[in-house]
Amino acid sequence: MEQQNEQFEFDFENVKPQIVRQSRDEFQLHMGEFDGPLDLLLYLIRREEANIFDIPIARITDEYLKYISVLEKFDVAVAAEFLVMAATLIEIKSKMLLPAEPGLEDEEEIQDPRQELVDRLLEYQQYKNAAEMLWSRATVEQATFTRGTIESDDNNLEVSATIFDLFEHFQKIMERHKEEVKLEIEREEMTLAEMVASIKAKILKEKRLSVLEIFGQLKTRYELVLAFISILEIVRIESFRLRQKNTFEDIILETV
Amino acid sequence: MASEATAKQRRTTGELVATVEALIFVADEPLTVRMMINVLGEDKETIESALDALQAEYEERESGLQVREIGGGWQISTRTQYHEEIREFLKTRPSAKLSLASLETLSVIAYKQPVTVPEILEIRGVQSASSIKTLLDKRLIVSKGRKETVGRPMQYGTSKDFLIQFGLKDLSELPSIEDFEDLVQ
Amino acid sequence: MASEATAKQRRTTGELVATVEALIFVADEPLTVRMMINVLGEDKETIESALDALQAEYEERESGLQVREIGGGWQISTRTQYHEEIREFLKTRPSAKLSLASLETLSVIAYKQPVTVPEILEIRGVQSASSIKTLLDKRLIVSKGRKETVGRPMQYGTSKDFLIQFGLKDLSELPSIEDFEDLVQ
Repeated sequence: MEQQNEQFEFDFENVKPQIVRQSRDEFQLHMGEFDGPLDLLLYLIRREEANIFDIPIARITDEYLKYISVLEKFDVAVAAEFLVMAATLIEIKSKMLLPAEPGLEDEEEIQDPRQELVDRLLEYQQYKNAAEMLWSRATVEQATFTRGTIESDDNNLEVSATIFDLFEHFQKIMERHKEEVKLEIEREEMTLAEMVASIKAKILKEKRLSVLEIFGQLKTRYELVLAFISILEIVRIESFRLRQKNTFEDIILETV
Repeated sequence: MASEATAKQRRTTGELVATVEALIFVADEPLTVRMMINVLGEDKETIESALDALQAEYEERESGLQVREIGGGWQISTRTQYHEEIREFLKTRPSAKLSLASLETLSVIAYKQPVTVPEILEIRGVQSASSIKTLLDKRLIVSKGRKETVGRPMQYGTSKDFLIQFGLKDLSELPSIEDFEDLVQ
Repeated sequence: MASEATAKQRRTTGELVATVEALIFVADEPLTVRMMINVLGEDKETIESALDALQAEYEERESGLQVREIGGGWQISTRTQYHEEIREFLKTRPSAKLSLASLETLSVIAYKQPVTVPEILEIRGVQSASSIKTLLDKRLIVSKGRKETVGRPMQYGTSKDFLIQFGLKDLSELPSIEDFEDLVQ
């Protein structure tokens, strides 16, 4: 797997951890390709070239905690799973430091405190490898194609779709539609020059124009602002003037 | 161009015949020689002799399928002598899935009915003529008279078969946004 | 029954092979042996030997197509070696791949099914909710009812689409999980 190759080049000291929001309640930690604490442990064991059946627990625990501290350095809330694993590692480490209980030795073999962790790692490793197998199978499958549509495909009167398929699609269309409408408005936005030209064209035809009427025909705030500037511009450089008979009355734009 | 990309790796005659076969197989419509030339970067004569070889191969082994030229292109189809069994099978096969386009068109019609083709176009943002034809063929929609507006376009709505197939008592049973949210929970 | 209607006209072996080929071709999903038995009124052994003969025929003539068993049925599809030309023609790219997390979750579900979310968490060591949603959306997994245990958690298993997308005849074709026991190193 391509991604897995990258994992071996993972730069432990310099990588920036990322917390990715997966859903409302789920945040996922991505550091390189580590999807979880087991993944990280496997990486550390491999990197240390350690034997999984005889994990140098002190060294691996130190490395693991160093990793967690990198996360904290970046002020990232470390996912609970990683903290649980840290606690487990520390517990195993301390158990291994204790001398074996006398008396137990003869009766039964002492259980290696690492055993449970090793079992979990081995099991996880199996599924990880199985995932790789699925990936390569999917890659092969993506290179095969089935036939194109033929006439008989369409004359089956029965269809398999539920009412919720229908509803889901309708919603998607409506969302898509909303975006398109926004885009259209943007496309139709006028430039100042266009607005000036349009008002001038009107006034040359009609001789006098009600400013209220001009504003009344416009829809967006942007257009209103544009029209306002345009009118000022027209009065400034062309031979037009604005006239208002009484306060609060309509303003008329007319030729001089 | 595609031709240059793929032409450099020279094919044996057998490989070319096989590639032509695969292309005709995946195409939705009869595949033109022109298209094969473009994709494969081989010349017309080479393609045509590959087609002849392919067609002969299907004849010789008395396949249930045939390679034939139709409507200016090449197509693989079943041989007429097996049509009885095929019809028998088509009757019993599980229901066909609606294409995404048809499903979308149907959802617009269901929720916006009565609705005209230009209105569907506006909502979906794409032409829906072939979907409408499919839906009419499957009797999921019916025409609901003409709209009294410019051009008097035909209006469509869902049919009784639509209700039956989607398990609805009547149109008021179409789910609303609230129903959908409940389901997702 | 269909069987009686068509069984009376006895077919030669060649005709049966051809009929089976035509049926597989028109079916829009992998065609089950069960369905062929129903439509053709032949017995299981006869159908199966016809399928073997058909498959061998495609092998021998080095067709661009192959006849294969997938997802519990039989299908005709293109051979992988022609995928470049086909992609060029269909203008498709390989579709988006599943993330590593989703693939891991899928492999746990495939091997442990039916399996609950807490069980997946235990094996993977991380929450898998978003992967499960992705896999459900892609219809690679389906829910398999609730487990009769504390909290009655939902159980998941793989779907028929899973078999098809990963090119498996059935679940027994999955290599055994012990085969993946390679040691870290």
